[in-house]
Amino acid sequence: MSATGIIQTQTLEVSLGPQHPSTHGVFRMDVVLDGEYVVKLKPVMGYLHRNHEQLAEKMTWLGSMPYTDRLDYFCSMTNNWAYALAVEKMTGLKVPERAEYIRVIMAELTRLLNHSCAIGFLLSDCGAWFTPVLYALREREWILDFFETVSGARMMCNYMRFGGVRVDLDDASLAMARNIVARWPAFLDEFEKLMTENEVLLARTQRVGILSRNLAINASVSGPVARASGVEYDIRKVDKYGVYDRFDFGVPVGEAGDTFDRYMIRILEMREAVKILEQALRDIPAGPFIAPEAKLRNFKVPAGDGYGRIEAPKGELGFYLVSEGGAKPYRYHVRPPSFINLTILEDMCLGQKVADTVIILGSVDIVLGEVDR
Amino acid sequence: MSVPLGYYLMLGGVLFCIGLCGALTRKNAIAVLMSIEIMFNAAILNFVVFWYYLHNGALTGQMFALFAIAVAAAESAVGLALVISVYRHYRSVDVDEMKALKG
Amino acid sequence: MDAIYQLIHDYCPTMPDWLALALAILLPIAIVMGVFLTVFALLTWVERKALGRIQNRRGPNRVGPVGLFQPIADGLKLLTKEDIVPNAADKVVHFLAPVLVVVPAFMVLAVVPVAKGFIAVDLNIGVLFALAVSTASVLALFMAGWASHNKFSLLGAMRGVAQVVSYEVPMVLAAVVVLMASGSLSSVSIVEAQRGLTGWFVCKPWGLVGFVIFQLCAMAEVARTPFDLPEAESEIVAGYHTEYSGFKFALFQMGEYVAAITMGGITVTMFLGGYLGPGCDLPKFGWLISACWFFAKLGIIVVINIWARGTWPRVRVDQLLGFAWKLLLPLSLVNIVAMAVWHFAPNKLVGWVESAVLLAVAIVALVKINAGQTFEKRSYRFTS
Amino acid sequence: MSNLLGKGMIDGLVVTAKNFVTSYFDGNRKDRLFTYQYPEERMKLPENSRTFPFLVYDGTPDQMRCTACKVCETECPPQCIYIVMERDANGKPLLRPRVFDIDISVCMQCGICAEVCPTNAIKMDCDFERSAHGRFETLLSHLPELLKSNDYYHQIKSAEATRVDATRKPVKKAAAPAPVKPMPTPADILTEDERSAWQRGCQSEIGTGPIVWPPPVVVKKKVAGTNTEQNVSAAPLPTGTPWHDSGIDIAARMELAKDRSLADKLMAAMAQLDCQACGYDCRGYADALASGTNSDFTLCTPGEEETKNMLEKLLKEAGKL
Amino acid sequence: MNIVFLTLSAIMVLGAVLAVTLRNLVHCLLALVVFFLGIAGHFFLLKADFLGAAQILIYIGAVAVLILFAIMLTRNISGTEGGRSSLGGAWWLGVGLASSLAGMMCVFVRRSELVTKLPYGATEEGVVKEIGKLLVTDWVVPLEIMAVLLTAALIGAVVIALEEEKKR
Repeated sequence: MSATGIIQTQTLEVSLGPQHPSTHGVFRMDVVLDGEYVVKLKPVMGYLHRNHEQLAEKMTWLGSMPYTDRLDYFCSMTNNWAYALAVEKMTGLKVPERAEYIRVIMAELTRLLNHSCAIGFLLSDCGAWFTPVLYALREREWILDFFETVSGARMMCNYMRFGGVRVDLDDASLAMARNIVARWPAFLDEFEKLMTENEVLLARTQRVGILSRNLAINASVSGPVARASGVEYDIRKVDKYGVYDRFDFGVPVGEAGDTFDRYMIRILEMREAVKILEQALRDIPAGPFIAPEAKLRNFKVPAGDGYGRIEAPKGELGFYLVSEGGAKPYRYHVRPPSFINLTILEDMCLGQKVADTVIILGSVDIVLGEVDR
Repeated sequence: MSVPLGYYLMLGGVLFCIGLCGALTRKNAIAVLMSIEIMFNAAILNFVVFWYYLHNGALTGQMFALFAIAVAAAESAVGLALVISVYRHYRSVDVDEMKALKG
Repeated sequence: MDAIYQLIHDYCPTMPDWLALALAILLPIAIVMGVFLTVFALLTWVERKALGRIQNRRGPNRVGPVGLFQPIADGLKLLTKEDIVPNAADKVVHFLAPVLVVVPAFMVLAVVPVAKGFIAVDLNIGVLFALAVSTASVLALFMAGWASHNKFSLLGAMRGVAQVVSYEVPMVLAAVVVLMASGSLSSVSIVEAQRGLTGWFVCKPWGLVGFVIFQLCAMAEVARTPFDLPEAESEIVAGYHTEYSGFKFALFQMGEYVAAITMGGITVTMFLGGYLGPGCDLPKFGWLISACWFFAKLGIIVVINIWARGTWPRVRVDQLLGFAWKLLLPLSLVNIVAMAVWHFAPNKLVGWVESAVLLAVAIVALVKINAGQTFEKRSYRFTS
Repeated sequence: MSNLLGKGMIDGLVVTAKNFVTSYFDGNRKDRLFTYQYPEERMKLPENSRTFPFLVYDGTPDQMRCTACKVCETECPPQCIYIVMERDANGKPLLRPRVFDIDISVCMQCGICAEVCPTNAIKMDCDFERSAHGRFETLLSHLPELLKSNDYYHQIKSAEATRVDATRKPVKKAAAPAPVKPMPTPADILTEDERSAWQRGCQSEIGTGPIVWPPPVVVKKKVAGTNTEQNVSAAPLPTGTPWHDSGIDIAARMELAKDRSLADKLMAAMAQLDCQACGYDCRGYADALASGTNSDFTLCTPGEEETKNMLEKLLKEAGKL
Repeated sequence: MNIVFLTLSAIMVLGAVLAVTLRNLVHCLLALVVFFLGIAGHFFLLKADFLGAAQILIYIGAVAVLILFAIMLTRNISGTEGGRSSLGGAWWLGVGLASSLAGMMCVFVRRSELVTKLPYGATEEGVVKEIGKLLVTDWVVPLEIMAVLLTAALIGAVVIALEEEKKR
């Protein structure tokens, strides 16, 4: 009760706590509510901290490759690639053509998988009873089976090595990949028909959680969240790493920067990813799948530091590595997109309702493995 | 329906008195309002009883009870609004404390 | 009830009077409870199977032939689960809330005519009684939320009460139209008034609009998607029944599902011509056919509920309330006027056209007025 | 909000209805209802799929490929492998593990051990039903449980197994020791020349079959019909690297290389496994040590203490250290 | 029907007493709801169906929730700050007065000749249609006045409760 004695609706201090059905993992938001409106929101992280970067300093360069799968456990292939890219940049290893194409195929399949599930979870936060998620999971099963056929594990692939990939793509798995890519446009049309024009969804997501363009740039937000606010920044186009410059694909950019834009940007990015995959699967060359001079054991990286980054489905995923020339890295740091995209969560949620904070968190699409490392 | 009229009247009377007792003894304004509600209902019960036993030709008894219910509901709404504004002023609904006849 | 009382007297005159009366009261109650509890169990099974099939999975198929014993398994599980009561909770109120949720749901069943001549209590204020009792569930919602002494359930309770109260008004007004048409409150006479080929009220323009409004309000009353705000999992955990477990939680579920069935029953009685259908007047098995008609129509309503639950996302609180007060309420008022126009029109056709036009104009006008938040079609540019 | 009952929502209903109805017609196609009813209907795992590692043996469990070179133990990221080499009574390493534990509650199934193993001894299994009641003792799988035959390996991963068999060069290993009883050392039963003949004799058997210990004593053979004895003459001393056989113990190897160059002596001290734990093969490492390009003499992990001390002694004698 | 009458009124009286004496206001309210149900039961007994339904609709549906909101907003549920008794200053005066009044009432009722009056002639069906007609024919003036009263009460309640909301 404030001093003036008028009815001061007590602000309600609620913690959308670590154990909450829609925080995509162990993540807590301390929300101060005035009725239904959010007055203050403090994200609390660290529940899933596994000391990844300190561990890497005790292991050989190859030893921490399987641990990169556990960073963003939705997209293990792109994590591997980012780490391999960083090390290759420092050692100057030349990656053969076929390996580059395989890497692009794996990365784009991961992008499809991640975006479809991200939208699915966003919609189940909106209340659609898991129907969109399960449509997305049905397609994801096929991609995971492909990953298992190739790399041996569905989600923890540990597939890429410094200088290439661990196992080659034989014809059977290539055919399987082509079949997956062929199914995908039909799934996207069905998904859009189910959800995109749904008025309830439009009412729930349009003009909710608006992220302005310069706030996105200042907070170094990257990935679909930034592109939805009008920041045309896609590392595949900027760095042209791998063989991305050989494929023609567009990068969708939105203007309003609200939750609906983030939802649409992910759908359009999936359509672009399908285009890239078709081109990559069409003209994948023969040849070695790993650099012949790549040593497996006793692999030493010349002294110095390096920063390799790729356009992971969630944003710019970078690895900053410092080596003393030994078999173990001196310093190993990951630049996770989810963590940095989370910093602006409060600015998007102020003034919105409780129901909206959950959707905004869903639209930012974070994975706690990457946030807490 | 072999219940004589007297039973109903006594029932109404007892209920009215319980309501009165509550209104007089309770400290909390809302409890007082609740007791007044009880008194209202006791009266409305009598309306219907008299209609049923004495004049159940015309429906005037029921109509009157209907209007009485409506008035009672309106009254409780205004009463509670008053209690809330008083609460905001005194920060308590203790009947005894509301002594100062401030404007 | 009186019919059964006579029935008992004819068959066994030797039975003492008070026993016969008691039997006459208890028998219909037993039948209604029995029938509708099995329908409830069946409904949970149908819902899980249908949602499963919508989502490309099979739904329960482990317990019993096609998963048919799943409701029994759920019941047993919930029975054996430990019943945790938070120590800060207000014990008495915490215990009473689930009871108060289930009671109105079953009481409304008393006035739903299941088949020709099969109605538990033929009150001559049938529908009014049903609507009055269904408002009592508001109290139960609040008690549950308030007694669990936890922020989430309090939020859920506040939302639930706001939603139920604000959707009651359009619902009652939508029912008024039917009462005007059938001239009496008793549900049996409402059903009888819908005889004839296009006799069902839903076939009339104002009947259709009334049906849509009533169905939406019934979904909101029972908190089913897209209005399942009170126990919106994603936002406030499980709303007012967060702190309930074991059999109390089962009671809540039962209350919710049975309320969905009874609301469906009332919608069928009022708009889809209860047990009417070709063949329901046959002397021999007329009542059986009419029962089938009733449950068939009830099935349609329930399927629509499940279908909507599997597809649509949830509406936000302010949109939910805005939708009720700014759109449904005026529309139901106009609906009453349309009914009057239809009633006093010189002949059927003119009445039909007039009310249809009036309603169409009203809907378009209301939609325009409320189109506060227009959805712009977003276009996206592609950088090369 | 206002036109809530617009087209979008009806489309949504149509999609779910279509899914609902078609799920009854083509329900058994796996791309529609994709759940496998697990216990009854098992999913055929693709060949490459990997779960926990297992040790491969050819023929009988005794001839396991693992030479306890500990490379997988050092390379394993979560360090869940524990190996103790088996030694005979007088401490000679038998290049086979006495203890080989894998803690599958720690193992994260990354497959690096199978990748780095020089002797293709450890491969990734695809049996995932390994749940156990205890958390500690039952999830620690010991040597006997880990051993699986090569044809089991062919059965689960035929393509990979055949590829491995084609590239694998057989590695000589001491056979399983007979029940332990005091064994005569060569010194006390053979005269000087008999011992050299023995060494030449067993060298001639290199590569033909398992070496039997104690070695057969070379005896003078009676030529049929005459009473003269004839020494079984052994093949001339190969000039190459007679000691390059991990079955011979270090003393014997040093013996063989005693009048050779420093590099040869250093090589004789190695564990003769070419396991590349040191980053080279035995020849390369010895040359590197001899030429001074690599001064770290502790890289020969399979050799363990004895190789390290010997290398240190040799380098000290040669003044390199 | 005696048993039904006796049980119903026993429940009702119990509800009323509890509503008055309980300390926790929410429990008070529950007792009040039981009391309202009792009243509705009696209306049904006296063949005033429409009134019974109206009673349930208005009192249990609306007034009870209203009181609950009021309790919630004034935040002191237990009704007694710091455990002091929930009874006002001169509580014994109130009780004495009420009980003497009740006693006198019972005596007068017993003495008057109405006590043995028995109901005659059950009323015909279709009460509801009858009420409807009456409302718009004979009782149309009270109906309009009631409408005005209710709107006034509505606006008044809103104005009073939120009076200072705007100033904030």
